[in-house]
Amino acid sequence: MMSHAPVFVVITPILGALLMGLLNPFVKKELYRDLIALVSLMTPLVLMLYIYRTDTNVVYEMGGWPRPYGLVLVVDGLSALMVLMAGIVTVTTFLYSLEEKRLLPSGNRYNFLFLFMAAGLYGVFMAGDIVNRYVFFELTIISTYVLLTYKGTKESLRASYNFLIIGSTASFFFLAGIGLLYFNTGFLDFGALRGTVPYIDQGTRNIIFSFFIIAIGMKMGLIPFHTWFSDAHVNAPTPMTAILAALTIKTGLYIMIKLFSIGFDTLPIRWILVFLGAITALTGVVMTLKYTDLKRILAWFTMSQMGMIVVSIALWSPLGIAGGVMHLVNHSFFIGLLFLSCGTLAYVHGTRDIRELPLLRSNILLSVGFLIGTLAILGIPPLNGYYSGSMILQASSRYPAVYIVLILTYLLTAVSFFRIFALSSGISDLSSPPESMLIPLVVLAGLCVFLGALSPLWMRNAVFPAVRAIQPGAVFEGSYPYLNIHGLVLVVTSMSGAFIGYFFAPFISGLKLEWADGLLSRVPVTDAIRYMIIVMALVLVLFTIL
Amino acid sequence: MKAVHKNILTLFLLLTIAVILLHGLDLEHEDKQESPLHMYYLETYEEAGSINLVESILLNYRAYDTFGEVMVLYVSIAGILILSEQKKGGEKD
Amino acid sequence: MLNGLNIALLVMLVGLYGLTNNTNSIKLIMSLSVMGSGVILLFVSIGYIPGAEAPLMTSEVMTMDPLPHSIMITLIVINLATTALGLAIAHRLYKSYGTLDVSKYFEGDDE
Amino acid sequence: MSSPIINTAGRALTPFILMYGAYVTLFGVLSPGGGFPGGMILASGIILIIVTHDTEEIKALASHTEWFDILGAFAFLLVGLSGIFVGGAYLTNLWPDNSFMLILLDIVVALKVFAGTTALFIFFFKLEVVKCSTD
Repeated sequence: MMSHAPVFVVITPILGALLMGLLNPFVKKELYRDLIALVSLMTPLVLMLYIYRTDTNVVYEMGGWPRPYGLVLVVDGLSALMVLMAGIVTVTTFLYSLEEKRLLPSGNRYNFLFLFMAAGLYGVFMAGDIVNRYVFFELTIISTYVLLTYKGTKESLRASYNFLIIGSTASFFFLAGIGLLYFNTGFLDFGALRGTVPYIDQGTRNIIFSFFIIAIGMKMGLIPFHTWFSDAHVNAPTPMTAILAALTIKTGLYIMIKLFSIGFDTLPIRWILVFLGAITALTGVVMTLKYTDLKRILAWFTMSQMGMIVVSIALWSPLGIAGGVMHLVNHSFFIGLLFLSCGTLAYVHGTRDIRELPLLRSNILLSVGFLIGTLAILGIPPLNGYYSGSMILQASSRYPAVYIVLILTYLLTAVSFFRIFALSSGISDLSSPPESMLIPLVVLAGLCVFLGALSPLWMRNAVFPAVRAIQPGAVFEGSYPYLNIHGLVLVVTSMSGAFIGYFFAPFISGLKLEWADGLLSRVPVTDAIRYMIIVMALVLVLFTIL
Repeated sequence: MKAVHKNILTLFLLLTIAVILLHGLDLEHEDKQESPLHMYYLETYEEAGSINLVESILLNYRAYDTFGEVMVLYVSIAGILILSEQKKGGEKD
Repeated sequence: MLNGLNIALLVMLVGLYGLTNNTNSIKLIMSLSVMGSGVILLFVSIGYIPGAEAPLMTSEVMTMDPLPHSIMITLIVINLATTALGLAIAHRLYKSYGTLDVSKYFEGDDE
Repeated sequence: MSSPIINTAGRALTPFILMYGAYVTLFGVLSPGGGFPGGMILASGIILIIVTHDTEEIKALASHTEWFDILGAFAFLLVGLSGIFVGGAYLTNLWPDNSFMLILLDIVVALKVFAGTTALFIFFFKLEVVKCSTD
């Protein structure tokens, strides 16, 4: 029976959700529904831990049809890591939402959609077929559209509508790319595509990728496709924000890694992604200086960090991939922690405006949690952001322009975070939020510290298998030391940024950045589609010239 | 930028894309790669249980896809019903 | 040159033009459907093999490639789901904002 | 909409539409058709009745259709799981006769699509008509 574990990872949440739906007319108590949801979110985590302990390379054939002809579930180093990450984040955010969903105008059937979204994420991470991945991504994203509207405000409806239009357009581009891929290779399975895509001639391959670039760029929130991003994050309920930032946008990154690994890793393509990623990293962090709404600031930070991860992976050296994958996992934990503590702060103090939030004079667990998240994002040594950040810096050190952009990003991140601390004021309130909100914070903060301290260990045992699943012949020269020159650069940069941010906060807080209005934020959906067209045209012209 | 100018720009860009796509891809039915999957489905259709190949792919070889699709349809319908049930009180906020 | 594959790409671009040129939220969803039709036409044309017959194993004649066709059934259903959800959200939006014009949704709301 | 002609035509046509839907569903294995088109045709029969007899009793069906919807999705999952119990993988044929599972899944999918589409239609049918200016 345990050989069927991979399929149960995907279907247990669906089974739980459907049971909940069937029992809905008969069971009136919310407690049972919460219990069903919790059990069916825990099960995939436990099953995946079991699979990971016994065998790290499982291919589960659906219906018994062999691999390129039928559909398979693949558990390799990378997908196992992603599923574990998704399991931890979904369980913790669900615990958090037990309290939060009572505040929503209509909290019923929240669990139900949440479970479908989790199942979709597992399906995306484990699918071995490109169309199957699309289908499960739609499952995730459609439940997200509905969950976004749960606050019932008109802004949340607007965010959901914009996300729907942009997301569907990107999905159509993705499908058209799949069609052209099938036209040219005759396969849809990733294993078979890996052998056939490199034989497509270069021009055709570039044009096919120009379709994919829009789809994955939209899913990751890269700069010209980011218009849904901050609006959706701000207007969603807090647990949904955490899931969006920690997991849903990672599916785009995961698809990008998969596309690179099957043979779209040629130079002009990768340089375009490095370029977009670098722009996103810098612009995202500059935009944080404009706002005073903590959730919106964190949303733009998420984008900036995603840009860094994209840069690191698109450099496509083993160290870059390892750093990117590791930062991806770390980022899920610390951004989840930051969003959840932001939500708890708003729950306790009733506002998200940093000028009225007593950030460091709140409940002790809450303040420490927020501080740990901050220090992790800045890459301060015992925390998890340090090690992966220094790996990203070393991987990019061969390209000075990229290196400078990343250093600037770290500097401005520190400036922006310490600006928040400097500006925060308000009446200190030590009242404790409910325990179901604090437990997730403690778990995620603990993971940040624990994974940070044990970085070399889990890099060797979890990240290297993931990199080998992407690049089968990847070789690392020795092991990467915990204390090194790039780590020192990172810490010094963050420290000086923190200094600048804390003492020059009054000057920075006057930043209006009016050029960004209507260009980067508050973009109507038609202009968002126009950006897609512009990027596609530019990319195609570039490919034609080269 | 005026709306008219934006539209002219968009139209121009779309024409560029169209020219590059049609010229660069140069799709013809004859260029299609012979798919091993197609041959496999032709040979094993008796195992899959239907003389209608689309049916046997939909519900046998790729039944997991259909499973996901049924769930997508269900979630969207449930979502629409949830949207219609939501209290109107939250709309002011 | 003038075959289903190329026309499908053009239909997709027509849908894109509709998505940028309209500001009515219902018309945007209709443009989305046009774009979806382009994708469907693309896949169905990919499955087409000149001189072949429909994929029913009743005779020994060569059949069309059935895989893109069955993928399209999946896509049509997902498309239906998304369109319906989009229309429901557009209806709620209209009731909240009192207008269908998407460019007006950002007015009077400072972030 | 209630004129005797429309009512009579709706009543007369619906049984045939439903029968055709059932035929398309059950013979999907042997001819073009299957669960999705079959379910859609079945739903169109019910929709015809709803449109022609615009009564409250029929609109009250909406809550039931949603329940059928879940039932369809759940049945698909169970058919998939039954593959594991007969010793194969998820979604393996559970009967030596190959087309058994196809027909079973066809019926399940038809039920699902029928209930889902009807629920969708009733939702949009119940919306009040609002006059809105075009842009």
